[in-house]
Amino acid sequence: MAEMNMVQAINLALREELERDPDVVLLGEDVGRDGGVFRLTEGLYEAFGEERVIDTPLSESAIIGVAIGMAAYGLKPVAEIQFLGFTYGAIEQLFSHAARLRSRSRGQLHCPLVVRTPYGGGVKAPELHEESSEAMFCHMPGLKVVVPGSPWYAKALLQASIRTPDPVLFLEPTRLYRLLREDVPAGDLPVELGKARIARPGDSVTVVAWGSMLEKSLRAAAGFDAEVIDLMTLNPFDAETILASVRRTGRLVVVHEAAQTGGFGAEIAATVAEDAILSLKAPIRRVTGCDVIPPLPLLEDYNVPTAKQIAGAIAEVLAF
Amino acid sequence: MAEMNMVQAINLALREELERDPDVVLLGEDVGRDGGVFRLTEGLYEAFGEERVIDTPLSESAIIGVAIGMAAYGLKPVAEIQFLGFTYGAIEQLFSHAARLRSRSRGQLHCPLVVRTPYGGGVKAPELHEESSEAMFCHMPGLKVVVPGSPWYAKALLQASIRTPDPVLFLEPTRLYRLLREDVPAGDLPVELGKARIARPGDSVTVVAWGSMLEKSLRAAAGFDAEVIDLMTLNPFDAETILASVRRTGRLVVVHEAAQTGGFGAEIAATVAEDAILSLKAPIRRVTGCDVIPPLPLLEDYNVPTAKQIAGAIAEVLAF
Amino acid sequence: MSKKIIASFTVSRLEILDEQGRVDAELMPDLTDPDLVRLYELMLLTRQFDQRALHLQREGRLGTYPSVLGQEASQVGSAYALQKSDWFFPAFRELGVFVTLGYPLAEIYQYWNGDERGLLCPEQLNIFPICIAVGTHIPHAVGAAMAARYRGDPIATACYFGDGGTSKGDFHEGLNMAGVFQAPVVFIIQNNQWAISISRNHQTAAETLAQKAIAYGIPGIQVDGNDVLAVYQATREALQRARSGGGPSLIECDTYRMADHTTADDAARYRDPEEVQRWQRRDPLLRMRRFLADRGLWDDARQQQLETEIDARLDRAVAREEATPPARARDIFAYTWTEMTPRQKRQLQQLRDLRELDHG
Amino acid sequence: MSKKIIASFTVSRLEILDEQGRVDAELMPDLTDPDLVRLYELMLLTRQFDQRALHLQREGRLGTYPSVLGQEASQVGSAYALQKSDWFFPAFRELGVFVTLGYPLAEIYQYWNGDERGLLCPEQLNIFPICIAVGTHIPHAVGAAMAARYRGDPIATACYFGDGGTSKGDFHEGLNMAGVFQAPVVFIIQNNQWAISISRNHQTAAETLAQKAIAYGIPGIQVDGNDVLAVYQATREALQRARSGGGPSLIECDTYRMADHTTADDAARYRDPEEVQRWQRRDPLLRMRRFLADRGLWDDARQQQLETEIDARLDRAVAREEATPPARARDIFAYTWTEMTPRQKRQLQQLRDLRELDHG
Amino acid sequence: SAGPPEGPVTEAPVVSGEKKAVPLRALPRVRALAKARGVALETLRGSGPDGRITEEDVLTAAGAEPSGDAGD
Ligand SMILES: Cc1ncc(C[n+]2csc(CCOP(=O)(O)OP(=O)(O)O)c2C)c(N)n1
Ligand SMILES: Cc1ncc(C[n+]2csc(CCOP(=O)(O)OP(=O)(O)O)c2C)c(N)n1
Ligand SMILES: [Mg+2]
Ligand SMILES: [Mg+2]
Ligand SMILES: [Mg+2]
Repeated sequence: MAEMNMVQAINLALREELERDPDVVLLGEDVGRDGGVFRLTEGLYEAFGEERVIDTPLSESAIIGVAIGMAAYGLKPVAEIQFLGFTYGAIEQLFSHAARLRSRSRGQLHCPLVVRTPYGGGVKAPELHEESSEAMFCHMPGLKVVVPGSPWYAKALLQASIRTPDPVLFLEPTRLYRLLREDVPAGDLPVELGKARIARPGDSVTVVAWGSMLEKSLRAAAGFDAEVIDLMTLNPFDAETILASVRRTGRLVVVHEAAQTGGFGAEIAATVAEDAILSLKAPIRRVTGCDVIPPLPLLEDYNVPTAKQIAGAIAEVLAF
Repeated sequence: MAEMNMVQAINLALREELERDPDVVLLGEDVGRDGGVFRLTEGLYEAFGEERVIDTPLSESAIIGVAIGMAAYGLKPVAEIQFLGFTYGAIEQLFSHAARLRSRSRGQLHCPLVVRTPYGGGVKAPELHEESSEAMFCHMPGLKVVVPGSPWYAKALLQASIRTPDPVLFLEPTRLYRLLREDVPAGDLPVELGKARIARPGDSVTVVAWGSMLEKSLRAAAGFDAEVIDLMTLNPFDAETILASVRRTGRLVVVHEAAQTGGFGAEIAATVAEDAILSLKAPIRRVTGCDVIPPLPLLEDYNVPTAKQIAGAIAEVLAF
Repeated sequence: MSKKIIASFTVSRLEILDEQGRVDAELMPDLTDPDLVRLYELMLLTRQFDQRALHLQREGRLGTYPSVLGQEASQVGSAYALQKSDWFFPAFRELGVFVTLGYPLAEIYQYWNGDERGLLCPEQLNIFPICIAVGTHIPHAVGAAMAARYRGDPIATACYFGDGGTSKGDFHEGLNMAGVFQAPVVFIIQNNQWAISISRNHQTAAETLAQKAIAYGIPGIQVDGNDVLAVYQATREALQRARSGGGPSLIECDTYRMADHTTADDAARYRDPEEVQRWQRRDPLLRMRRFLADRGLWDDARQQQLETEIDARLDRAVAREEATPPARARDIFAYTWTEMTPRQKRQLQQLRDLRELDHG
Repeated sequence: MSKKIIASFTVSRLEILDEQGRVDAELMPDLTDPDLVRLYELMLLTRQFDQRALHLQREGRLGTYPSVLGQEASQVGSAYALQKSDWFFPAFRELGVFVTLGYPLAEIYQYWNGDERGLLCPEQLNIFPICIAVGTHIPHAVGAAMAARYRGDPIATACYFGDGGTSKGDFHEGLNMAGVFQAPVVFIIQNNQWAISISRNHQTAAETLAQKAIAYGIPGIQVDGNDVLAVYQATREALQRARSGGGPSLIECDTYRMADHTTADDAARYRDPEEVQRWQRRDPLLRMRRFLADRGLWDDARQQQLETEIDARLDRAVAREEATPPARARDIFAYTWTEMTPRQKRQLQQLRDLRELDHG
Repeated sequence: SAGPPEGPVTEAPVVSGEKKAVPLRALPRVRALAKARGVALETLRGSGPDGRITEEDVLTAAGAEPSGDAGD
């Protein structure tokens, strides 16, 4: 068992899947010879060759479109889009095809496609490199949206994503790529898509977070009797785990990096307001990014929730 | 003053704007010689010529992209996309450019662009002709999303949309195109983007709806002391009007045709759960489409809320 | 220090069978008499199906329907060159290909009647579901071709789309990928001169659609799309090249949409009836029938007999379609994800409670 | 009944100034001696700015930066052909164009330092903001060109993008629209042979990028992109054609990215250093300097003097950039919509309460 | 083991405290009202459906006349 950061954990997950299943292929811009702009696919081109680790021309829509064709034919393609902001050019392929192939063919065709892409801020890059628009993709039935919050879960969830017959948008929190290290063992890791986990148990308030905000939420929760739920799969999401927790704690704080309005925090708040309102001892609080275009590096941090902000919200609902 | 349906009201709005402002141009597939696949732009090509009513090749992304260039140059383009489902291919232009031009240029450039498109079911057409994914567009700061619920408001809101310096996605409920008739006067109609309206006052429950579900919500409300709010602008949306109403009525039902999970009803529910939860006398209820791909005509109706369903939810929260 | 030519390209057009039914013997494809008759029969079946569909639509027994009238040769000729193991990626106006490949006729009616069960492809056929978003299926055909090559399957994929489809970004991105990876795929443009009301000349300033292949470094050819023999021959060559490692090709079938865009359209609003009349003379069935008659392979009696047989077959297909029990509410949920979510189950329960007999 | 050629096309390449500094007198553009010197000065300014930027980045005084080393002629030569009223649509690696058009140098540093105020274009310039999503600005240049023509403004728009940019759907859709509407736009490909680690030959199977123009029925030409005179001449012709109603053109500047993709990249991982050396010999400044020296327009003393002047200018620009007061939190809200929403106001207030001195 | 770093905690831990054996059900406004009137909700028996504590329950316990909204 080796300590590794999320980049290494994802690389290991890809390597193991490539080894165990000849149907797995990777494709994307610079994933091959270069090893990926984040060095995430390093060594895989050398190990598995250009037929399985495919450097593509610059066309996000064709990367996903071609991968859909491969998936329909029976392969398990893992497509990399360099940043979530560049999937916007491929949304038609994701929404009109990947998500619908099974439905359209009445279950005959599947689309076991994974689209991996970093999301959120943290690398101080130009615009469209820090998008956190996961909610847009959670309104598309047929598509799964998976977001890991630590190296161990990155490996486990990516392997599960590659093995599910449904198409998965796999969002990797750029901010965490090299921030955390964890023991990540070789081999299969037990995790189930569609299930949230209690990342930290507690009794007085439920904090729901995912991906880039999980680590901050855990830090913020430290001073309180707060339960932190790592949502992991955003679509379809695990309402039951959240509801059960809120029914116990009576308080809900939802945290995301994305803009407040229309963010996925709204869905969680709405679900609780529909199905667990009789347990609520305080108003629901969302701690989110602002309703703005993610700013360039010099102002980027203004837009990203801090652990202090999250702790403030926790204290507020507890004091209510 | 003439009685007209929504198609005629929109046609009139376009005609008047073309007349009063030489910067207004229309573009899209079949908007010219053919008069639009819904006959919505009928007569405009003949009246204003091919320089102002522009038939384009089949490229949604270029229609919006070219319109952005026109808008940046100073025109006020109104682009038609034949169905909301085909805007998916143009989302990169909408999200990465139209919504950001002002921010990116630090206020120097504007993007006074309107993208008109029918949304929702009702014409029994093949797939992608009945999408109701408005929520995806409401998570994009910088973009306005406007949805009329009757002929009068279609004209008023379209004119306001053409005149605002911000880019607007203008969603026309296909279902209502020819369903309702209203007196729609010539000339400017008073309406403000970003403001909701009380379509029907009431004291016991607040029903929030828009576009394709407004008419059904009004029918459903008829038997109750229900206040119906026509949201009209979904992004940025008028939280204050909703909160004020819920503070009075103590009950909230939100209605939309879109899938439940991640729909815009979640944002409204979340807003109330944050800011007016102490006024709530019952859990919030969402009446929505199902978490499915909108089905083809034979099963389409299963997926669309009925007035009966809405009335059921109203009765339920009233009885709580 | 110069201005010099560094590359030159040409675009060819293939014609074999002319309007009078005469063929160019040198170019004549390697087809037996039964093959030639079969091509005609399939075109007639396509035409009669199409007419029946228009009929049913007018009677309210079918939804909006896109006629293929005039495009029978472009579709039957190209599809006839496909092998069973090849994969076919349709747009939405490829009735003639479905018919040629043996797709159940009842299911085709079913689909156009607004029932997705019509897209459930029989196991032994490799037919992708109809694609409504114009041009967006092009990369799928490229990906499937790449997957087939990766697996070592000696097949090709055939991707159909219209003149309008060539304007979408997916056309460009897909063909470029195919060129770079030398994928075994054949792109078949059904250039029927119209994309709803947009004429070919308003769709692109390129003189031909075939020349768009030059942008991707792949072979492109124009064929007389109303000449079933030329279409067959060009497709066969391209498929063989693809299957034998020669990479992708683009074929422009120069044909015509004789009918309205769909039953919801009125082409009289935007196109000159004289243009339609001109193309009437180039009818793809007529010239093939003349050719067969000259060869002694066809006569009026056989024509009448076949028409009657087809009619009976269509009667049976329509009857089968109309006897299909209605789909269940559950079907709108069942194929979304591999498993139904708890929320979907609740939604289905609500439908059952509230709506069992209420579609309003 | 035939297989016949129905269209033929050629692609030409323009070269005027060779590596030794010799010119083809017949092709020599109509430029005065001061123009010729100015072209060289602008290339030198571009190069020195670029080197300073790399320096600042290494010192942590600038963010990730994309060098234009090697592309000076492709950028300065083409930009020099623009008139003040023409509109320029950049990708993100067009420093030489910004410099040539007189964009404030401090603002260019500011942008690459992660401060969007660097995109605030001076009133008298028609420069669109930098486009990060590769190729997606192409339709904007087409739309602006159409708008200009609609208004009767006798201008053209110039749209720059890389070899990688030609693969995006927007390239296709934009050029096709431009062809159909004969928009006054010139598309200028900075073919620097690489898109991060993807070489030109892996980007497309087309032998040249210029031939992609054929797909849209518009003129296309390849120029030696390290030859500032050829680039100028080709661009000038294309702009004049556009301004006088002759429609759009595509220009492929055949050049080379001498540096890493950006300061975050390490090109040694994927490309052969010998290739870089080969292009070193084709340096665009060197040949122009030789040419000017032969004409008696340049010597070492002038070179040294200019280098010193530019250095001083860059010092001032960097100092000005670094003296700029930091942007305020309010700035992230102020330009989203025309008016701040109530929710944004609340968010700003929360930032002020919680975060005034807390960026963590 | 292949378990996650802090053990595979994928389900809500079993809650031990008896105080939560019968979860208290009341709208936030009812809870707020109880707090304002100094009523300990734990002492009440809900008269609403499924034992839900209603506004009336609180007001009765507080010995007051039913009045207007708790508001927020
Ligand atoms: C992406 C997209 N945009 C618009 C439409 C609406 N539409 C349906 S068919 C059609 C024209 C298609 O023309 P062409 O590709 O030539 O095919 P044809 O109809 O002639 O067979 C249009 C615009 C669509 N289905 N998909
Ligand atoms: C749509 C999109 N996809 C991916 C990227 C990441 N990326 C930035 S530059 C680049 C390569 C661009 O190559 P080219 O167009 O040749 O321009 P060059 O960098 O050579 O100037 C890539 C892939 C991006 N910015 N936009
Ligand atoms: Mg067509
Ligand atoms: Mg596209
Ligand atoms: Mg390049």
